Amino acid sequence: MALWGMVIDLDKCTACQACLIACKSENNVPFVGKQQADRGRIISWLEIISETEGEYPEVRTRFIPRPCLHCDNPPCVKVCPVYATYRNPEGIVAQIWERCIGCRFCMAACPYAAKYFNWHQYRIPESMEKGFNPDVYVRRWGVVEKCTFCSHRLLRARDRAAAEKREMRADEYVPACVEVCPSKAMYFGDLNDPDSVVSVLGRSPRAFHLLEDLGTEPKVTYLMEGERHALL
Amino acid sequence: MKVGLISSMIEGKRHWLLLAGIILFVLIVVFFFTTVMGRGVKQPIQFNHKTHKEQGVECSTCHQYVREQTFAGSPKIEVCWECHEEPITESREETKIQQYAKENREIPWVPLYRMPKHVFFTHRRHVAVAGIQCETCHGKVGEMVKPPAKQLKTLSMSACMDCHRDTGADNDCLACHN
Amino acid sequence: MHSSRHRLNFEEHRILFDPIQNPRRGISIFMGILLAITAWGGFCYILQWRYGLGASGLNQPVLWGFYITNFVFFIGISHAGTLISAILRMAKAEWRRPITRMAEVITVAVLYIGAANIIFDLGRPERAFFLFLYGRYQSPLLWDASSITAYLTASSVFLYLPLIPDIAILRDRFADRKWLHRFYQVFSFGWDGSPRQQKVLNIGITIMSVVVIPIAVSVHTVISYIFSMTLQPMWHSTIFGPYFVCGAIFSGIAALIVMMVVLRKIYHLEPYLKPIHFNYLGILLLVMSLLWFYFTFSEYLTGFFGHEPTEMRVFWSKVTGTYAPYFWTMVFFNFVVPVLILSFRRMRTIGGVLVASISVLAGMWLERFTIIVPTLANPRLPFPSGIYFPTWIEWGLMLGSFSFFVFLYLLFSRFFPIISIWEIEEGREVGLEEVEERIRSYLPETAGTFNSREKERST
Amino acid sequence: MRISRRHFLKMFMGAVAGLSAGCTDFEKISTGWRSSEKWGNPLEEWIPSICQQCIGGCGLLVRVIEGRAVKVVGNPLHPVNRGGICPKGLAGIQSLYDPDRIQTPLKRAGERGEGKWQPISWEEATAIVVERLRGLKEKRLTNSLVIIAGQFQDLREPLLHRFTDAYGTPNYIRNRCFTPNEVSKAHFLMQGVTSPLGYDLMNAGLILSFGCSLLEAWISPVFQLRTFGHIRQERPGNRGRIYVVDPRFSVSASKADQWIPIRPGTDAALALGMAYVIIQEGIYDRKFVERNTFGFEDWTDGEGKSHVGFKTLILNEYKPFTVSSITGVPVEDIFSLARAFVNRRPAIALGEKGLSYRPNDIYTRMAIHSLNGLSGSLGSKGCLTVQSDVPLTAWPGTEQEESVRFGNSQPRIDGAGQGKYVLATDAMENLPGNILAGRPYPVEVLFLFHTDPLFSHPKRDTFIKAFEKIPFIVSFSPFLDETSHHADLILPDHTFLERWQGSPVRHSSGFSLFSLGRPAVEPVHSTRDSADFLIEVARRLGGGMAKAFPWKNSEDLLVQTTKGLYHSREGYVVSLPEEEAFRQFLEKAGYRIQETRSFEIFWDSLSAKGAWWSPAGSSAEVRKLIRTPSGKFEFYSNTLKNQMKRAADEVGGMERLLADLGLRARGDRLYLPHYDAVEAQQTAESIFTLNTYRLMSMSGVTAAQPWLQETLAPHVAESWENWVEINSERARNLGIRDGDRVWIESRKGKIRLKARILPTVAPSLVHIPFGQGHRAYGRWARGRGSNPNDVIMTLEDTLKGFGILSGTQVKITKA
Amino acid sequence: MTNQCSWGEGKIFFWQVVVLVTFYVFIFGVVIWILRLIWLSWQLKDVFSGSIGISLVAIPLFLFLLGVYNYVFWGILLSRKRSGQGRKD
Repeated sequence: MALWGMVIDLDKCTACQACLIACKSENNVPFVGKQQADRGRIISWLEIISETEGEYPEVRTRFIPRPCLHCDNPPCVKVCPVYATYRNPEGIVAQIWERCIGCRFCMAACPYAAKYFNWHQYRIPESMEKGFNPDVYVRRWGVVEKCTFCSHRLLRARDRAAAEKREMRADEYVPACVEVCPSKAMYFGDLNDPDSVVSVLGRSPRAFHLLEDLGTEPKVTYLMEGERHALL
Repeated sequence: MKVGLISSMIEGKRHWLLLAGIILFVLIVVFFFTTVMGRGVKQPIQFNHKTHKEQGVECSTCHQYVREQTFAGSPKIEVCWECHEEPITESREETKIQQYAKENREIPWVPLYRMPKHVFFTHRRHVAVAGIQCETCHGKVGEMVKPPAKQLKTLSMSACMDCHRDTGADNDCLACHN
Repeated sequence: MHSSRHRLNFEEHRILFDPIQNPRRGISIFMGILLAITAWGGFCYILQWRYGLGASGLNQPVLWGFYITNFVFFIGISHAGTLISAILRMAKAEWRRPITRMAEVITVAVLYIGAANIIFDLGRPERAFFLFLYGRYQSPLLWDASSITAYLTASSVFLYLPLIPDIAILRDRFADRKWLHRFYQVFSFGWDGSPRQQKVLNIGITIMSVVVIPIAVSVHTVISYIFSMTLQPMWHSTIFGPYFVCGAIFSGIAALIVMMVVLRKIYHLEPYLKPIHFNYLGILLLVMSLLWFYFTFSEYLTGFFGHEPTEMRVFWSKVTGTYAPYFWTMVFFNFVVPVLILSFRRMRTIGGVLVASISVLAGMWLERFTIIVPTLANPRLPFPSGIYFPTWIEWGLMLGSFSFFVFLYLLFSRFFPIISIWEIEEGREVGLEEVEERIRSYLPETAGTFNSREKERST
Repeated sequence: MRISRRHFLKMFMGAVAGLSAGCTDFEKISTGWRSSEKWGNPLEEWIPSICQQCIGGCGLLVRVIEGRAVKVVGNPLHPVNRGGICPKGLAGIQSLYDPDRIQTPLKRAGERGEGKWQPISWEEATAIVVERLRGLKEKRLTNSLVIIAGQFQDLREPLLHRFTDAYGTPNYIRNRCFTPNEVSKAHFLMQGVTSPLGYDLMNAGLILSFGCSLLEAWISPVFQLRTFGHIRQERPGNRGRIYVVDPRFSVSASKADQWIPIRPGTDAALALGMAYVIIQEGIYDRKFVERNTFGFEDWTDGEGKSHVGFKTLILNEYKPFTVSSITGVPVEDIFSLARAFVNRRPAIALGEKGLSYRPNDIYTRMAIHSLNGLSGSLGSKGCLTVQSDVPLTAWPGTEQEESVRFGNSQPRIDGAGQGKYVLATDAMENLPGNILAGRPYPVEVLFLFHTDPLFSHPKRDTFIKAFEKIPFIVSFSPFLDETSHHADLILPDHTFLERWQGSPVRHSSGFSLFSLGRPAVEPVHSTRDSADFLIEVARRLGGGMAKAFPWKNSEDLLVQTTKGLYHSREGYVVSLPEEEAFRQFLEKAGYRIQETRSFEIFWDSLSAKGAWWSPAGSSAEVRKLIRTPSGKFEFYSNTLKNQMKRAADEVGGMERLLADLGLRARGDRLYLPHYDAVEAQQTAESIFTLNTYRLMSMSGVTAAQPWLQETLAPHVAESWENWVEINSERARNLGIRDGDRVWIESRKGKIRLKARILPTVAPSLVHIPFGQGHRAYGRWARGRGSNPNDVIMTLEDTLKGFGILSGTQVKITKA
Repeated sequence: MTNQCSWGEGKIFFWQVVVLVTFYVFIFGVVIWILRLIWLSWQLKDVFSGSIGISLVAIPLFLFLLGVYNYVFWGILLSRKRSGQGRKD
């Protein structure tokens, strides 16, 4: 059984936000419009957190793309009252839209604020719905939604493999954000396979996790900026 | 007032009130089932599965993608055309095929069995790989002389999950939901 | 013998029967208004249901607001009743007698509304029943669900048991009112005050008052767990359980006092609710206020002293930042006002106590608010911290909740005596000797008294 | 706990709306994509296309299901982006399915700009245009046709040019802030090369960027991002260094190893200051300088007239302390920069585009480029290179009848290339004035291609007036943008996902590349490919025109044109990296495999894979790179000298010219890189220097794409409007708090914007991202924030003839 | 207190039983619910032990409440019957 994980190399990341849009496009994430945006209701499964330190001219800004970190010990799963969110055997923290009752307890519990809520039934102009991805269910009003590591892609990759009577190769399944990253700063793969690129990079001395001290054991690893290490 | 009503029922007077209530309830239920639940589909052509099956036509002959794709696919006009280019019976339905062919438009078959959008179902895996019979989910469509107006079997999540459990298939939510 | 007592009751306790016998038009109108406001709340809810939770002012970081605040607040108030009356019963505090019923009613009435507020907060209320089908005991929300159910059941029973004799009285009093009479007949269980019945009832009540206390405590502890079980700054705290319970009792007493004053006014209960009652409750309130302050102080001091950055972001946003106004008003209402008023005997008049209680209610509401919102508004990761303005929908629902609570209360008072008649009677008949007996038992026997009593015995 | 009244009303509206929305509403949501539940055949296909959201020329793959484009990703085979793609590209579908697209040709019904339109048929539209053009032809007024074309990269570019040529007008004018498809002037003057910018960034050891926003919006963003990733962590050897000289703390700056904040417009000084250090410490590439450069040392020309050399000039004038005081860059930084630049060779100094633009900017560019000369960054790996040309089939020659030749011989309406615009290829700044004045001749017909000057050009008002003078304006925009509003006829073009595209991509990295894009989906509306339209018009005009456009349609055009690729015995259709590696190995060994037997097969694989390339382009040797008269890298530019002489003759005397240009320098300095002092900063409490910049995800074009509107910038969380960035301390002094509304006021006008207080902003500057503030252009773009062009005073870099978007003095007050 | 308004013993008793039964139903409903949750947590390998732990408190509690109610209910009803002769003295 695979254990899916991601590595984001901050030294290569250029904060170009391609991953964001790729995600929105792949997962039919609605744009909420100005009024809702002003009220802080933009849904963006993957966000780029920016942090600026210092005063001109000694300033420093760090950009950190934050998908759902798919913790191995997810605080959000613990609190869900109806099994709408759970950690599946392959480590994907799933959200079952049709089960969610919208209590938003998981959002309150997630220290990464990686979950989003459908405050309305967001309406998209008819013509634009043509651009929707038929593989992904469009969430309805009043449910929590989040990054799924594009699990629908996993489904289809598996299916393709099964149809061809073979095992699925790890590289057949890649989330949309990783797929499009222009500077190739994102890696995705099977953490259980010690030779997979994510496992190797995960061992790099540059590796760290977001809010590591909370013990949520995220499966998204970051590589901090700086010199390349002999390892790689 | 309500109280009065109830009381009268209790005290056994004016039983008809009680009766009326019950009848009303029944009517509502019937209405509900006839209108909301029992909305059948009408196919453009009164296709006769039975005869075709008897002619030895496989399901996959017309639903051609059932083994290759996630979807089974409805017969395209040219598929019908292969046999029915020349009328081989004097059925009125058959003439419709010529009709559509003349206007060269696809036959607007109406989907009957559909999955909710948050479910991913793949025919090829169930049919080609797992070797499940069409009847298992679709019922004995093959023995019908008319296209079914309702699903012969209702596809419920529990049904899926039971089968998955029994066959030892993956029963994880993400195995089907997207 | 009984009948005679009844007759005497009827004459004497006419005030208590009035609301039932010939309700005042004014009150009915008032109830009508309350109902209207509630209806308005209902309308707001329909809008929200149509429009989605977006109708509220909630947003990305601040995803819990008024509804959850009200939920916690109402459940808090519910501790007025049961807990207080139970404790007083246990403590054999004689002055409790006219108070207990009022308190218990508050509990029952308010619990429903608390629960309702959770439903308001759901994005998919129509899926609420999933809690029963697919509930999951790992989630504190389910702990809540069960403990609140338990509490509701317990306190309903606890309200009902002492009601039985009074229902019996009413049954006899309103023998001429057809449905009312039958209603009472059913629910009085054919009570006729036989000693055995009384014994049974007393046992029942005593057991209940023992059982209810832990349940009540558990309820608010569990509610505090909703927050303290998460990893969020200023939530993830061990003190939260007792802190919430204390707060709950605090606000509960306040609510009780307000209710008492109001009813006293509209039902002319002056003979029953004397200044002394308010005085005692005032003292109780004062104690709770101090206790509450102690908890708050230690909670915030530990947070501040540890000085963990994320904690501090929330801390400062409460103390100096966006939420400072709410925070300091809360402290003022919850601590400064009650302590100033209640510490002085002269100011512990009914008016004084009322003012204190009202300020405490406001304060406690703010407390819930300042616990919930600022933490959410300052998430751990440096996101743009959210600002939260409730919309008129939320206000509407809040008003609705409050007015519905009062409505329920008045409704109850339309069918049952708001003060436990038989307990008063019991107080008269049994209580006096009992207390005298008890007090005597505290003191050393004196020869004089001894002899005198000997004499009495002999003659 | 108050709710503002606005809030209240909004909520009430919302709530009522919500109430009125019946249950069916919730069902309705899914209708749009229910279609995919349709039976039959939702087989998916991936169709290669080219991104036209910017000029980067990335290859796309479009995922098409049932004729609906549902996703755009980068083409993994495409040499520019290798599967990567930027936000703009991904949002392409939203422009395709924009509800506000123009659906049929429109004819003006009411007054100009009134917005009353009458839908007409394509037949009718074509007729109108043809009849107009024929009319001009008969009146020998062909030169009064003007075509303004914006910033795009496609075969339609030469096609348009051809159209003007064949029709007989010199007025093919490009409206661009940046011209990657042309040679950088500095390169032209100092190297004599005539082909566009080329930098072998992938192998550079150090990249020193003067204001180029490498990671946001430079020549080919995705290519640069890829490069960044590559030199940082992928390529073997040491981690590439990036230094950014920029007054603004851009994303590029924040990702760089060092950010050198500099006083705007003083880049030349810094560059020359670095040159001083390099020369003084003698660490420049002596071999290269001695062998391959001209004008370094003092020299005497033929008449024995002695000239001052670069070295002397620098050593005399650009001592680090002087430079430091000019630029505000600490002396030690100048030293460390200079040393790093030499020590970490191969090093590249990039100096095209950026906030450093100022009048007579050419000398700044030369100064920056001179660094490349000093460090000998030419002709080896990781240095400058040139764009080698793509071997396309040459189009059939146009034999021109007399009238056409007459038309072509007329002077350009914008005066580019003449007089003080000596170096300019286009002079947009000058255009409206000339049109208004009817100088040198009145304009009869105006075509607008993929450009929106009324939005993107600061001289908006003048343009509007000028347009009033033009009897007939045709816009080819697929959207009803500002300029189209003032048109008489709108012939909506396809969006790029609907049409055939072919482009010899310019992407700065040297190797020659040709991308081919197939139509991903059937046209959504009754729009038409402008290329087809032009061909059609040409055919109808007949004569030389028809001969000049022998193709059936744009597809045919592409087929014919790409034959050249097949027959040129070089390059190949892109394929998997492994295969390519193998091929290159073979080629090194001198073998070449001809994969495709016939052109048809070649065409099929090309249109299936999406690109042809010949990797051999990069790292050309020095000879290729230096084409100056002297055959050397010229610190002292003879080319410039000659050009100026010519110009001087045209305007009558050098002094006159220099006066026009406002050049202070005289003598040899005119032809050497030097620093011209910039206008003095006003120093009042509320006066700032305004700078506009471009975000990765927002350009004027992409403003109509909701995804991008909600993902504007990584450094501030803003959406659906633009903002002004102000330095924290100065904001405090002005009593402006983060998020307040402020007025930005220049002598030209005032705009209202949201203020974002950032510690990263230089005290003297304010930054406004460009792209918002549309007055038209559909529901998503209209009225979002406000357009900085409304306050920008149009300075002009006369020599190069384009406007300068930064440096305006503005007053900021709390609104 | 026998007037036309009052019901006969039987009818009253009927309704009282109805009330009691509803209470029974309610309590057992709750209990079943809790059991269901336990079963689920077992099925889905959620924290089974925790669920058990909670139910160990919850279920007996509810049953206890039921008990008390029962006790009082019958207690009062029955003692009333026998209180006939008790009334004399």
